[in-house]
Amino acid sequence: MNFELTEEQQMLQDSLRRFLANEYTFEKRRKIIESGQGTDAGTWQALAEMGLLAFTFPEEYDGLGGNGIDTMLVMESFGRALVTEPYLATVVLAGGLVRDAGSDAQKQAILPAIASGEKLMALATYEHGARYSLAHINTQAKNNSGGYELNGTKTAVIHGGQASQLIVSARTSGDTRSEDGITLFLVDANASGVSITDFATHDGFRTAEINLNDVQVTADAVIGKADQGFAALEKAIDQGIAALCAEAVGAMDAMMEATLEYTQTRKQFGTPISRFQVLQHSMADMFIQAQQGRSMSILAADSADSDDRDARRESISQAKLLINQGAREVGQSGVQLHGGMGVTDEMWAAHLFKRLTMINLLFGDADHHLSKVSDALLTKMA
Amino acid sequence: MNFELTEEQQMLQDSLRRFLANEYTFEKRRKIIESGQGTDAGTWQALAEMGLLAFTFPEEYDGLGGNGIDTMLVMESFGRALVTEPYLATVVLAGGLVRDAGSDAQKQAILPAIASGEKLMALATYEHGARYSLAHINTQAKNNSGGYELNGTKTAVIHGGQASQLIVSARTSGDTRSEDGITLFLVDANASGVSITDFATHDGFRTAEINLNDVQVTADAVIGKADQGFAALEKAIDQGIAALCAEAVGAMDAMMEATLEYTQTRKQFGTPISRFQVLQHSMADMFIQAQQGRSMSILAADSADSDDRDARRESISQAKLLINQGAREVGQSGVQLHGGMGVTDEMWAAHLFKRLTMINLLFGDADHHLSKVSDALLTKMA
Amino acid sequence: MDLNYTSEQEAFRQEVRQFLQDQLPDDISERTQKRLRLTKDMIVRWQQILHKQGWGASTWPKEFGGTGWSEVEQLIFEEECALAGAPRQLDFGLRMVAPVIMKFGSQEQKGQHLPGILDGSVWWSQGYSEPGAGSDLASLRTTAEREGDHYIVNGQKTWTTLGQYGDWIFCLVRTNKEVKAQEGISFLLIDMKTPGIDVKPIIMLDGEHEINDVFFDNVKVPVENRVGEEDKGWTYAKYLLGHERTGLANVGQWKAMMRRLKEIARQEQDDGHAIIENPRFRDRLAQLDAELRALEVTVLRVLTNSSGPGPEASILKIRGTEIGQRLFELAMEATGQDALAHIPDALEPDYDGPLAGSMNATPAAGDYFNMRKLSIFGGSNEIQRNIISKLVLGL
Amino acid sequence: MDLNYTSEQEAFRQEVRQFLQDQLPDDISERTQKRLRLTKDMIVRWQQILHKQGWGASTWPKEFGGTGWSEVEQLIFEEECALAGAPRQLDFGLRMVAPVIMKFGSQEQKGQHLPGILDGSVWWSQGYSEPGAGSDLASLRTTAEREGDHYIVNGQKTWTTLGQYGDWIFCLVRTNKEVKAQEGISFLLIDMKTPGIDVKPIIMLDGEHEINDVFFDNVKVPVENRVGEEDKGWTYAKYLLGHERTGLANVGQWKAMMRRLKEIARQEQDDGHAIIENPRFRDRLAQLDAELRALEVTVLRVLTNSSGPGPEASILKIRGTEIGQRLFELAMEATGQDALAHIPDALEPDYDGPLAGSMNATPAAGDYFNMRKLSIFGGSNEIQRNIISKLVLGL
Repeated sequence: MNFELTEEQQMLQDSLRRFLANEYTFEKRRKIIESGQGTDAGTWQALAEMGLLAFTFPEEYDGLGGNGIDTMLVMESFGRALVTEPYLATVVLAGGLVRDAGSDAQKQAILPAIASGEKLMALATYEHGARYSLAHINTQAKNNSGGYELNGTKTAVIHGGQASQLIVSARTSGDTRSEDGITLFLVDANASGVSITDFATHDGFRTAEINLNDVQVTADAVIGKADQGFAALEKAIDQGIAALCAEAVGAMDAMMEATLEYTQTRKQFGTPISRFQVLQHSMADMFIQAQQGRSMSILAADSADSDDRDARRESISQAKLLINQGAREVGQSGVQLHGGMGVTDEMWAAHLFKRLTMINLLFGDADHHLSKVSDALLTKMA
Repeated sequence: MNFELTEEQQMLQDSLRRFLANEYTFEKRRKIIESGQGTDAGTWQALAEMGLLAFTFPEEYDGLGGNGIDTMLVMESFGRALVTEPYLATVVLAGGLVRDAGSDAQKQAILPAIASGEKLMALATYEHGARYSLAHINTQAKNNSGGYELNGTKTAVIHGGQASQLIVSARTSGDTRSEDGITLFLVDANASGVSITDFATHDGFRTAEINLNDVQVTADAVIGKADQGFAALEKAIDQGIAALCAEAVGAMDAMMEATLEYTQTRKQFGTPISRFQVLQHSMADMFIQAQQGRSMSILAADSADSDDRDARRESISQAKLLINQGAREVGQSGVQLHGGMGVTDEMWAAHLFKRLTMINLLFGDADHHLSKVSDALLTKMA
Repeated sequence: MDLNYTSEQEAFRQEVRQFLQDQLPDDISERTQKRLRLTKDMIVRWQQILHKQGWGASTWPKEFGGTGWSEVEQLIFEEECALAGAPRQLDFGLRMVAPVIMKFGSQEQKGQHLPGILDGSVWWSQGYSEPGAGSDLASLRTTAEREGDHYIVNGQKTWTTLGQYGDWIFCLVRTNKEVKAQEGISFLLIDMKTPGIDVKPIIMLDGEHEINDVFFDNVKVPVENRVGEEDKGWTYAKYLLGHERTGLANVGQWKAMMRRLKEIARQEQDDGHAIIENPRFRDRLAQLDAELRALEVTVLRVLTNSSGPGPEASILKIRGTEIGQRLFELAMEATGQDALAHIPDALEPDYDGPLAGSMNATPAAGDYFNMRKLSIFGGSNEIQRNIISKLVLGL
Repeated sequence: MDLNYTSEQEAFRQEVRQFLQDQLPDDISERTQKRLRLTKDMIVRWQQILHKQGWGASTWPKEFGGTGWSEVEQLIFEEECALAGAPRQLDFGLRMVAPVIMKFGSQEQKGQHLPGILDGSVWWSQGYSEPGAGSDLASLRTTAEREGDHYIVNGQKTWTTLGQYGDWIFCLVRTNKEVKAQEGISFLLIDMKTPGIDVKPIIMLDGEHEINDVFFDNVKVPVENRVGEEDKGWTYAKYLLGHERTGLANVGQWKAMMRRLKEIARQEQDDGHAIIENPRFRDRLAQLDAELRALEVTVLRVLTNSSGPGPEASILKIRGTEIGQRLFELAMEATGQDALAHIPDALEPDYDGPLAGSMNATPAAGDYFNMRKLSIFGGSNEIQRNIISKLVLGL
């Protein structure tokens, strides 16, 4: 039982925060977003050079053997600075999935390339009509002589438009909602039959809609075993959720700081508005939420690597539930306490609020995760 | 569209409130409750003399032809003064049911006797295991040569121990949860085979557990038609809910007043605690809840007499839902704002809080009524 | 006590409904209901249709070309308009400056300004707020110094909604610095084409341009453009603020949005079923539905209460904005991850590019973001609670 | 960062669990878990069993007969005790006055008082609060005037929990009126059998007698019963208040109650099904379960944080009391209308009269009522939010 960071972790966090404070300013970020590229080569390369893209990969693949706590530290710092780089998509989701479920050859081909910053990837799994259900997969993969032929449409593919390679979940057997029969494939983004529509998101990220029309892949494009991809998919999404939780905690902290500063500066009726008791208690509640969120983010990070599915799922969904609720309260209160300024594009608080809102929608909203823990309660008791 | 009271209604309300303020004091009420009788003959007779027990009965049965709005006025005043007399049980539930569904002979025998204050009645319908489900009835009524023989156990019979006659719901056909097959019977409280266990409630009312063991009733004890009692039962409970809503509104108003007075009197750190902005906003929220409750209570009272089942049920459940939520917030905040004193038996606020809590449990808690309106939404949309 | 509409009121509702069915253009109605952008032309077109019917100003007395309707009739009209998908009329002219001109303006001001408001040809902006003032309106610093027949106006107004389209702006300006903050203020009508006025967009958090900063640099305003007496502008502004008893509740708009939300909940899918079938989502909807019903009854209670407007407007403002914000939050939640994509072009007419998910998702997050303003603008909900505790509860 | 207990800690947990299984009497455990009344004898009996084991004071250092356990071990011990249904030990002696005596008391005071606390033979009450003072402790008016070798104490204390059983009471009294409010206060230990002390019950809203008023009328207290220096009592009281970093969170108790609540939810019926099958009720439970988990992790974060106790105790107090109150609220809701009946006798041992519904309902509403005190006593949650905004956020 120990909640302290190691010396290495502390150093990592310090240097990352210093880098972001100096190099990833509000104006710089705005320019990156307005460029429409969806990623900034300079920033990405700097992250690679800091070793961040390799941190959680095994040492034999140019990694540093880090764990969920390391991802947490990175994502928390990203959340504070609202970094829009494809770290979640490339490193956490795709990289993590290959690390945990890929063959040696796949790891060899992919992990060092991610680590060096050359390769961007994305996980294409959600589908229309599924909402947050991971097993709801209609994309078909037909076994043929050359391997598999993929047909279907994927949505909400974070940074899908920037990836050179995708991981695509598809159905090799079973009905639409069945956990059995799902297979994971590596698909080149420029393969014939892949069409990608790239969208900006409200919070400066990118998302894509991906159409697969008779896309041919070879048998060695399969990650893990055919029909049995669900476990790896679910674990990757759980790691993604843990990462989002950490990002939200960083953004909540930043919202706290922005709000404390604003309310102590801004005067109304001749006094700083931070003197009003109602606003003080509102900030105290924000602080409590942020602290509770931090506890759950640590729990999620600690559980994310686990193969004990029930325990991992419980921690992850409990964390996302409470952090979503906290992010909503902190986000809304932060904007409210900024008054009219809070709803303008000029204010940092507005951007934090938008990201916190989008995090809540990603990979399951509060109700979704409440239903997960609630229904698990029933099973556990039976 | 008119929300004003008639002159008669205004007079009724004024005289009732005057009577309660003078004659139904905190100390008087405490003595009545401690007597363990569950009703106070003097108070009840005074209510009868004011015409309150007859107000909502037709004129041909010694009534005054009043409606749900009149019941609302009475119950709201009762709520303000926390009157523990068996008005809900006798007049609203049993009297209302006989008025709406009884035969002429039944009305003749019962309504004038209630009106004059001679007769107390109770509705015995809820059963163990049913929770708030009205159709969940296991008490059996077997048709025999003498009429019917009743067997079963009833619970949460408000003022059941004080009633001389009961209305008992029992199953004459159908399965436990079926709305069809429920029949309503008049049963004398001292009939052979009826055993009644009388309990005090936390808020100074009485409730009873009633066991029916081979209780024989004649065929003319049936109210309405055999097997078809559910509609009348449901309507009676809906009228009871509307009455409880009004009572809660009265108690919320009283809690508001008690809290305003206490916080303006009580000093801490050298100033009346009503000067603290956080407490001011808490009271503003209480006020908003009380006002919202008042709106819903009026809606419930206006709907309670209606035979348009879907519309009535929607209004009644929406009202109970919001009023329960409001009563919870107003009750908890009222106690909280009274500080340590709020959790002692000495304070009016504590008694208001307890009654508000018990009202929330009666005839369906917030979740129960939320499920009713929520599921109706689905049906309406289909 | 009688909660039913009278038969006259029901007949009136039918008449309005029939009119809307016949006269409200489909393109306008569809875009309004789906919460896509309307062009300026669409809004003017609709105002002109209303004006032709004699219904251009539902809240005005007949003598100025209004309908002379009762408050209940106004409510019915607004509700039917909202449910039919009619665009919101332009409040700044019709409901904010016009009542002040009608009550305190000169005969010339009435003749000059009311017709253009009525037919939608002249758009008004509001010049009340200033940077850093927020809910503390009386602290304003924009000055108007008398120079012969003119005032010379200098300063800055902000949060000027639709200022980019404004033909005229009504402003509170300081004409006297010697007296208490609220006493030296005058109410001016200013032609926005006057030299020295500069309008600069403020981009909102949803990326949209609906509000502006307006700068005044030695702007010459004829003295006859002052409404009422010099230094008494605060009284007129307060009259205007207190004029609306129930408008802040926005019941008609929210009922329309509730209907839209139920439609979205039937269309959006959750693991292959309509999300309305998900009991958790449905419960949130049912809860809000009940709250909206309570708001509606409260509005009717206030409207049919014989006493005049009072501080109950604060309750309606608080509950109205909370319910409105929640409606848009649920609409966003219903569309799930589809709401991530930001495709502003898709809000424009004739867009035929790609969408991320259904059309329901297109305005969802932007609307949610935008509606955070509801609890801030027009006296924040914290200020409203201060008002309740002081003016209603006497604390 | 490592969130697992060490193997030593796990072994310790096993040892505690085994001890409880062997030594905790069934009658006590069952009544505690079902939240029925315990007799004074049961509480003393349990304290003596613990004392015999050497575990009478889990928070004390070894030199005074305590266990010398680390904070994490204390937490494990409390949690296992709560889950096993052990009664709460008597905080006023063990955790409130004893730390002050150990830190500031004389050798004689230590020798006189600590053993009786340890073996449960002497019960202590707290004499801090006074009528009308509430969270403003320093405004106290009970006086102690020096007269030779004695203080003469006059005044009134209130909210004295278990005062009816108290053998001794520790009091804050005013010994100097000339200095600032917090500076003229002394800390006295008073034998409750001293003439002039009168204990009067305060009945709580649940009808129970657990707190009291204590009146002091010319009560003679030997000067050697003063702890530490005269006029420095406020310092000692603050030490005591700040001594507990995580106890206010009550995690062990709430985990036990959560387990009980789940049991109740499996037993209580809803239209013929266990209420746990009702998704709405289950969601409330699941929500609270998650919040309790967050509280637990927060407690562990604070405990293993190397810096000393700080204002984070306020967060734990707020969340701990909110979660506790909600637990009892849900337990009451689960029993529905059965919770109406008030049968105080049924809380006593050997009751075999009628019940309204199951035994789950018997303490349900009373507990819910009683627990409202949690957010009021010991510095109300409003005061805790003041502390956070001032001491943590620097506002």
